[in-house]
Parts: sequence; structure tokens; C-alpha cells
Amino acid sequence: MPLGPEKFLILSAVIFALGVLGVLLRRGAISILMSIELMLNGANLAFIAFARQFGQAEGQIYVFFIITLAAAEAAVGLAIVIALFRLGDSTDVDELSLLKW
Amino acid sequence: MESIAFIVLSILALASALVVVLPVVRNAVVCALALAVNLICVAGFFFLLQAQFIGFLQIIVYAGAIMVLILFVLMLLNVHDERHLGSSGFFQRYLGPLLAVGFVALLVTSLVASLQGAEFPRAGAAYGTVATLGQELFTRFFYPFEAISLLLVVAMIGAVLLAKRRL
Amino acid sequence: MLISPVAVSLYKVLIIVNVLMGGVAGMTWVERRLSAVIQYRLGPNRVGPFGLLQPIADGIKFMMKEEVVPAEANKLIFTLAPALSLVTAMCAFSVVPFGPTVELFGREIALVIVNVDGGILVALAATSLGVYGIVMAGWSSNSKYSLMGGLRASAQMISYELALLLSLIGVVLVSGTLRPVEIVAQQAGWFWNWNVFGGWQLLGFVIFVVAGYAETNRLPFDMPEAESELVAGYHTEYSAMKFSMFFMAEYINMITVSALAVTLFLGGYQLGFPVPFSGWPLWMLQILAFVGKLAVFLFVFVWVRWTLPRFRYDQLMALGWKGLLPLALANLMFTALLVALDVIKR
Amino acid sequence: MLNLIWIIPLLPLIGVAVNGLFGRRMPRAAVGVLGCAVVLASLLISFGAVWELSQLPVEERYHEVVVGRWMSLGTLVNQHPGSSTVSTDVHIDWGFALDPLSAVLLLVVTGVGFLIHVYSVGYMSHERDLVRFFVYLNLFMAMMCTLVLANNLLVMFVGWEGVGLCSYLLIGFFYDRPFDARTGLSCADAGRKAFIVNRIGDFAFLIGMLYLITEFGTLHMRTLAGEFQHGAGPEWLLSGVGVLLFIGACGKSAQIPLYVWLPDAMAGPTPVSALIHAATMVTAGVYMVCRMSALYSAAPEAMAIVALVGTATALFAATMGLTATDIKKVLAYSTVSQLGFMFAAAGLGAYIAAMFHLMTHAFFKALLFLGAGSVIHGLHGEQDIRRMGGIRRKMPITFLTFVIATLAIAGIPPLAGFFSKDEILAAAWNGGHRGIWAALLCGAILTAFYMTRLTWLVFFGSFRGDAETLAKVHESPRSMTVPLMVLALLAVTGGWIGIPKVMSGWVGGGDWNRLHHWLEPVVVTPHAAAQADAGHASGAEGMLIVLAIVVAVAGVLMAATIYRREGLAERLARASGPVYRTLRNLFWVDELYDVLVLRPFYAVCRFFNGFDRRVVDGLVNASGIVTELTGQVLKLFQTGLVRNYAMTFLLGVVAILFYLITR
Repeated sequence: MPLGPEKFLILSAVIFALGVLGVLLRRGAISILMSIELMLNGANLAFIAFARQFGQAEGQIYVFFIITLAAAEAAVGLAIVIALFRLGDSTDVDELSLLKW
Repeated sequence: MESIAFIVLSILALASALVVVLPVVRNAVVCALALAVNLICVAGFFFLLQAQFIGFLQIIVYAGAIMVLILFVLMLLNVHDERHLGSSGFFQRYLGPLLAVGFVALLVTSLVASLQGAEFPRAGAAYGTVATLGQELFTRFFYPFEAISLLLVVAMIGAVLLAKRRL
Repeated sequence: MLISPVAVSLYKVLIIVNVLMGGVAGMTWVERRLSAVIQYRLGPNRVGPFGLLQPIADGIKFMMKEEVVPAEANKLIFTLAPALSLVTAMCAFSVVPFGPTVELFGREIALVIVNVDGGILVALAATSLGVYGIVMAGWSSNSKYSLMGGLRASAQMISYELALLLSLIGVVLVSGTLRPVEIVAQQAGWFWNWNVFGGWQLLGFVIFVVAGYAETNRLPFDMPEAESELVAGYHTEYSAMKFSMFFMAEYINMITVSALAVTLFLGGYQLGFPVPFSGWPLWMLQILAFVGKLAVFLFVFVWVRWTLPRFRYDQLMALGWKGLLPLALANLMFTALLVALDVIKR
Repeated sequence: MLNLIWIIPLLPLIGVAVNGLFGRRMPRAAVGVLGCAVVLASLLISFGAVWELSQLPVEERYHEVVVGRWMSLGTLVNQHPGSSTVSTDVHIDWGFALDPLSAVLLLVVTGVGFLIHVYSVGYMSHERDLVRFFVYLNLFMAMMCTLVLANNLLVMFVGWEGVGLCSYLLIGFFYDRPFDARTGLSCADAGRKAFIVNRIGDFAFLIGMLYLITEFGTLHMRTLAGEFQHGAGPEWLLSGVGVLLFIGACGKSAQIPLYVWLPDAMAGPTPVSALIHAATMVTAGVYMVCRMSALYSAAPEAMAIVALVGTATALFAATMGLTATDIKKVLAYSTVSQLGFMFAAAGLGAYIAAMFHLMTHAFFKALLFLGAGSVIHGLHGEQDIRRMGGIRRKMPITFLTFVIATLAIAGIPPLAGFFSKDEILAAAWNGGHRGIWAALLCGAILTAFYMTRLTWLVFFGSFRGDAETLAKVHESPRSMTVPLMVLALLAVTGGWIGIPKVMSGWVGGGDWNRLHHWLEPVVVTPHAAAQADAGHASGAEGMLIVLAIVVAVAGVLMAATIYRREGLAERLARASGPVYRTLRNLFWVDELYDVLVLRPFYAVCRFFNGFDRRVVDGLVNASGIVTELTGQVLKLFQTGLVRNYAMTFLLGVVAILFYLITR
């Protein structure tokens, strides 16, 4: 069974969709952050697969940037979660609905 | 050899992703560990796709730093249990999975339609090496590179500001 | 079939794993004897000549002991944690060349397990995954001491990994490659060709060693398992073989860090002076040189452990972030400047 | 020096910057000295540059300095019917040029300007806002020099607008004081009036420029002149542009129907009236017309309009000068009238005569204004000539210089005004325009009359104010009288550079008409005027000169006779009845404008005010209400729950994906 882009891309789509599901179904802020990381991973996989298919470095560079971005996102996100936890002693995002109307 | 690796890694990756996502597992630390497994599996895919450098980066930065940070915060806040959190909203619980399946179905149909049977071309010797990537990164992608480093600094300062009790 | 490339790799892995295990056993004996010397006492000297068989006795003891798993512990993770620690510790050694390419059984065999582009990164990846073993152990034990130890370990290892990485990049800049094999090959000839001298990497070397001590959780940075504060840190709840695996992991980590330091800064298996002969006498001598350098490092590890006091936790973090990290950055910039000005020829 | 002409406008700006930024912290004396010094520097450089220019051979007397590219306007493609397509690279430079024409005005501006600056030091010495005054005055000098030295119309327009701005600022200098009891204007209102009336003219000027640049692709005046002379451009365009530019000149130079601002401009300090509203700025229109002589020579209709408007203004303003009682307003109407003379000359093709009169007028009118200022200064602010009289012994220098200026403007030989006015009259006669000639001659009589009246009422007879004021009357300080004397000298001798050939022939001399030779290469005279000029009979010209002298003397004597006898003037006024009332109320022109322009304008404004409040505001408010209602509905979707938003997001993504894939 030779490897082709198709399998990787389908896999990446599934991982991405699972990440989306995690964002929708989970209520803990950190779990949602982790689900977002999962989505990013799905996207990364697709990038790398395309890069391999077309033999170009761009895809890998983008993944490099995405990983950096994920690091920044995780740092700020976790800081927010910590601040929120101090405020309300919970990380439940459904309790954070003050900013409406 | 590669296909076996692919199958094993996919099963591992999907299983760990499911553990991360499904609310059946209520323990956030287990989720985080599962996510780490998933990240390493994805790194394995990167190796399969001959992107060694990005693969190592994935392990060092993603699994080694970001995930450890998340684990650290989880342990610090000691919110390893989500049991007390009630069920999620109606829309999310029923429409969410439906839409996610629809998303995958749409993507898969289009991908299968366009890429079925395609095989990877032979990669050049320089493909995915540190030298190639470095060359690209510091020439064509120099400004994005600088911008992203600035972003990191800003994120770092922001995180400290947000999380620190007293400055 | 017996000497196909895959088989040869397998042989190498087998040899290295066994050597490492043996090394660990030896190290336990050395450590106990040396600490005894430092503390003016005798140390284990009953089992075998000079107590040399003591490690074997210890091993048997560990295996015979009862495995205790805390009732509220997460069994799976609790079990996985020591294994993960041990495996990652050994993985890191896989990129260290312990000798040159040799002629054996009519074929060329490189005395290194993996030689890939970005080889140093393998070691780093393995080290960074090593945190998981400790974190998992600390968390799954469901004990506050373990948890504290795990927390401290993860914070400490993330912090010092930065300095470690940055000090490595100096070497990478100087040699222009990430393959340890090539880095070692470039340090051939007289000892002033070693990176620590010829590459102007003395500061980087010091930072690497200090950060390495922190990474291996050895004194004076053994916060995660500070006996007086945390009982035994993350492996408080562990016993028997699981405990011994953590123990072995620690020693293998020591060996790996030492091996990396030797490889990257001190010329690896290079003798440090030219010799008039080549062939098997040379590479035998080179392997011996490698082992010798390693031994010096390990000796220093032990020496330091039994000599220096422990840091306070906040001091440890301050040293990492305010001391080593800026120093490593300065070293990196200095090196980059030297390379840019062609002071260091590549 | 020639290469330094771009510095001339820049130097006064230094004064503006230094005085404007630090003036309030500097000693008052230093402010005045600096203000004068920068203008003196400009004057010296101007002298040097003009001297060098005069040393060049006649045909090379043009020097241009381009400081830099101002704007690039792309490529202009002109499709001329019957010929090929011409594309020109259109751009405008910051360029300055010195040629004989601009040299004349440059010397007048910097020279008279410097004298008036010196005069101002004394005149404004008691003024609180001395710094502001000098800043404005220096800014005016900079702008005026820009206008004069510009090598293209747009740079000229910058100066044109700049002097307009300074005029506005300086007319409204005493912004908190009332000005005119009859019309109820305050000084600030007077400034605004000047500014707004000028806008009308400037707008026409701008349109004219746009026509020029779209047709010829350049605003460079020398290039344009060349084009005009080669007959480029359709005639309708040239006439139209000529009229448009002339409307601009009308605004700036106070010609019918845009003259109404100038009498009210007397609200400004007297040195300002002398500098801006008599000697320099108001003559910018004449200068511009002479500059564009090539254009006007190619557009006879435009020239006719210029001539007619000029003549009408000359006569009309002179009649209004007969009855005015404010010392400065008399001079203001006189200025309007004299400007009419200049435009009449320009419209007849006698550009040199126009420039000549411009120059002499600058001398004696500045002198008159400064003399009037000296009188006002001596009488502590009194401006009404009905409350003056008999102060000649108390202010001897002022009196003497004022009389010289009066005789000069009346046209008594050998003073300056005689020569220039005579040249204009001769041009009208020789061109065969007898009607214009007659009108201008009437204007000349009236000029002599009202100027004599003014002098008589101010300096002769007995004092008609209260005794207290009389006791305090004193001669002005040295800084004021010295400029008066210098200007008096110029008013006497200024005309001698343009002595007509005929007169020099009488005393056996050669051709002494220096100015004529100096300016001749620059202006483009239309064929008819040139022929008339060349072929005029010297006998007729001699007759004309004698006639002009007779007319001037008659005017002077008439006025002297009437005003010598107490009460005769009042009786005459009563006898003439409606005529006098008409003149006294300035032909009700301001009232006419009020009815014709202002009232309809206010009515329209009221209508649009209501429209804006009800309809426009209503629409705006309605959109606000709609937005708010929409928001009231849409806010129900804002649950504040992150995962709801994520859900919606996903819905959108799937929908878009569906669209993209099934498309």
C-alpha cells in the first residue's frame, strides 16, 4: 500500500473535526484550549502532506509558524484561564457569559 | 514498512484524539496526556512525510513545551475533574457532531474525488532538511519570521501581565 | 542476514542498552563508594571484592520487593510513568557517536545508532519528553508530595531546557550542522580544535553543564525529589522495580548529558592529539577516550552531589531565567558575531 | 545675486518664524528691528539681482530658478482636430523668475514695503499686539514676493492667496473694534468681507488656470506666452481665460463690481492700508494682466472688457471720492479709481503705461496713506475730515509731503503722477478710443478735485474739532517722518524715468523714456496698439500734454476755490440734492448687493436649514432607530456562551464548504 496524500488529508480532516467537536462538547476552558491544539494539528498535517506532495518547503514553513503561534496562543490562553480561575474558582466557559447585551 | 507505521500511527492518533475530545473522559490530565500522544503521533506522520525537522520541532516545542505547560497549569489549578460540570448545551450536543460529520464528509468526498490514487513523488535529497528550511526561513520568510518572534514576545509579556497577581 | 543494515542497527541498540545498564550498575557502586570517600567512611564493601557485586545484590532486591500501588492512583499512568522515563533517557543516547566509522566483518559500521539530519534534535526531543515521566508519576500517585515534585520538575525542566538549547545552538553555529557525527569529525586533530576551545564555546559549555545538572534533577538542583521537603518527590509512592526504573533513568540521564557534553564540546571520541597509526588500534583507543571523558564527567557529577548544598526553589528559577538564559543568549550572540566576522572558520 | 532670487520670499518668512515663535518673549524693539531687517535684506538682494539683470543683454534678461518639483500631474494627451495627438508631461515646479517686469514690481514692493515697515515701528509703538502685526506684515511681504517672482501661475496663485490671507488678517487686526457706523460693520466683519469678495475673484482665477493647464499642459508663464504668440489655442478659450483671469484681478484689485471690499479694508491699521491696499497687493491684478499680456493681446474681446471696466471704475470711484468724509476712505476710493486707470491702460494695450502708473501710484499713494496715518496719529485717532483743519503749522513735514503727493496724484508736472497719467491718456487718444479718453480725462479732473478738497479740509482753514484735541496735535516721530520724506522724494522724481519722447524733444534731449525700453521686451503689445503707438502724431501728443496740465490745474483750483469759502460746499451739496445724496451713499451699491445677493442667499440658507433639520436629520435618526431595532432583535443571538459562537462558526464553515464543493 503506497502512501499518498489522500490518506493523510482525510486523517487531518478527521483530526480537525475531532478538535472542533472537542471545542463544542467540552466545557472546561483548558480542555477547549487542548481541542484547539488538536485542530491546529490537523491543519499542520494537511500542510505537511501538501508540502510533500508538491515538494516545496512553504508548507513546512507555515507549520513552523503555526507551532510558534500555538505556543503564543497557549501561553496567553493559559494565563487567561489562570486569571479567570482566580476570579471565579472555575474554568467553566459557560459561566463566562457576562459580555452579552 | 511505511504503511504499517502509518496504520499504527493513525489508530493511535485517532484513539488519542477521541480521548481528548469525548466528554466521556472527564479527567483533564488524561486528556492532556492523550493529546501529547496525539502530538507525537502527528510528529510520526511528519517523519513519514520526510519533514524531519518539523517533526522534531513538533516534539520539542509542542509535546515538550506547550503540552507540559498545559499539564502544569492543570496541576496548578487542580481542575483534573470536570464531573461537576453539567452536560453541554442542546445545540452543541446534537447539532455539533452532526456538523462535524458533515464537515468531514464534505472534505473527504472532495479529496477522494480529486486525489484518489495519487502517490507522493520522490522527494529530493534536500527536502525537509534543516538547511533547506533555514534557507527559506531567513530569506523569503524573513519578515514573517521577525513578526512571529515579535508576536512571541508580546504573548510572553501579555501572559505574565494576565497571570501575575501583583506586578 | 545476520549482518544486514537492520540487523547491525539492532546489534548496536542491544549493545548500547546493555552497556548503559551496566554503566548504571557501575555508577551506583561508584557513587556509593565515592560518597563514602568524601564523607570519610567505607561504603559498601561486603558483597564481592570492594563491594563490586553490590549493584547486583541491589537489583535482585528491587526485583524481589513488593509492588505497592496507591489505591487512589491512576493505575495506567502510574505504571507507564517509570517506563517512559527510562525509555526517553535511553533514546537520547542514540545519537551520540561513541566511536568513528569502523571496518568490521567486511563492512563499514558507524559507531552511532542513528545518524540523521538534525540529530541533536533527537536528543533534545527525547529529553523534553522525559518530563512526562516525572509529571505523570507525580500526578498519578495522587499524593501531594508527588504532585509538588512533579510540578517542580516540569517547571524546572522547561526553564532549564531553554538555556540548554541555546547553549547548544552556539555549537551548531560553529560547526554548521546538526549531526553529532559531523560535529565530532570537525573536532579532530589537536585538542584545541575542540569546540570548547577552538569554537570559543567555554561559556556555552559551562551553561550546558549547569543546565544539564538541572535537567537530570541532580544536586544542587534536585528540587523535585528534595528529601527534606518532599519525602522523595515524584517517586514517593513508588517501590520495587518501578522505583528502580526511575533510579536507572536518572543515572542514564546523567550518562547521556555527559556524553552529549563530551560529544559537542570536548571532541567526542577524538583523542585530542594526532597519532601515527590508524585502523583498529586507533578506533579502540578512540572508544576508550570517549569512555574516559565520560568517566571524568560522571565523577564530577558525583563529586558535586556530595559537596554542594541544594538551592531554594525560587533561587533555582531565578538562576535559570535571570542568570543562565541571558548568559546563553549573550553567548549565542557572541558566537554569531565571531562566525559572522570569520574569527571562527568553518 | 540672480541665483539668489528664491531667497527673497524666504527671508521675510524667517521674520515670521522668529517673531511668531519667540516674539512675545523678545523686547518690543527687537521685534520691530527684526521685522524691518528681513525686509531690508530682501530689498538689498532685490537691488543686487535687478542690477545684475540690467547688465545682461536685452534679449537675455530673464533668469529662472527652480527650487524643486512641486507636483507631477501625469501625462496630458491632447487631440487637436486635424493634427496628430500631442502628449505632454504635466508638472508644476516651485520656480521663481526675474525679468524686467517683475523687477519693477519687486523693487516697488520691497522698497515701499521696507519704508512702511520702518514707519510701522513708530506708528504701532503704542499697540499691544505689535508682534502679531509684524508677523502678519512679514508674512505679507513673503507672499507678495512669491507672487511677483513666480514663474508659473500656480506659484503666483500661492502668493495671490497668501496676500489675500494677510490682507484679511490685517484688516481684521483690531478685531474687537467697530468700524463703520453707517453699515454697522466691525473690523472683523470688514476683514471677512474682503476675504469673501476676493474668493469670488479667486475662484474665477482658478478656473482660468485649469482651462490653461488642460489646454496647454503647463502653467509656466514664459512657455505660455510663447504659445500665445504663436497663435496656439482656440480664440474662444483665450478670451474666456482672459475674462476669468480678469475677474480674479477684479477681486484683488477692487474693480467693478468687486470693489466694495476696499473702502471697508480701511478698518486695518494705516500702514497696512498704505502697503497692502494702496501700493502693492491691490496692484497685483494689474501686474498679472501685464504678465499675461501675450494672452490678452491674443484676445481682443477680453481686452475690451478690461478697458471698459477699468475706465468705468476710474470714473465711478472718483465720484464717490468727492463726498467721503473719512480721510482714509477718500484715499481708498482714490485708489480704486487709480487702479481703474491702470486697467484702462492695460485694456488698451498700453501695458507699459499701466506698469508706469502702478509704480508712481505706489509711491504717492503710499505717501498719502502714510501722511494720513501721521495726521491720525497726531490727532489721536481722529479720521473724520469734518473735524480737522488748519493743522499745517503743527505738522509741517506731514503737510509738505502730503501736498507733494496731492499734486503728484492730481497730475501737476513735473511730479510723478503727471507722466504716468499722461501716458495713459495718450494711449487712449492714440488708440482712437475717444470715449475712453474723455472718461479718463473726467476722472483726472475729479481726482485733482477731491484730492485738493482733502488736503484743504485737513490742513487749511481753521480747526473744526474740540480745543482739547487741537492742543495735543503734534508732529510724528522720526521713524514716521523719514519714510514720508523718502517717499515724497520718490513721488517727485519717480516719473522721470518715463518722460515721453515728445517732452524730452522740447528741451532738446534724446529719448529719456527709460522705463519704456526696460519693459518693452517683456510685454506683448497687440498689433493695433503698437501701430497706433508708432504712428502717433507728436503734435497731437503735445496738445494732449497741455490739456492734461490744464485739466489738473483746473481741478486743483476749483476745489481750492470752493473750500476756501466757509459754507460754500454745504450750499452746493444742498443745491445738487439727489445727486449729492447718491454720491454720499455710494450709489447704494452695498444696499444693492444686500438685496440682490445677501437676502436671497439667506433665504436659501433658511430653507436648507429646515431641510437639513427635518429631512436629513430625520433620515439619520431613522437609520439610527432601524439600527437599534435590529440590534434589539439580534442581541438575542448574543448568548455570551463561547461554545454557541463556535457552533455558529462551524455552521458557517460547513455552509461555505458545501457551497464551494457543490458549486
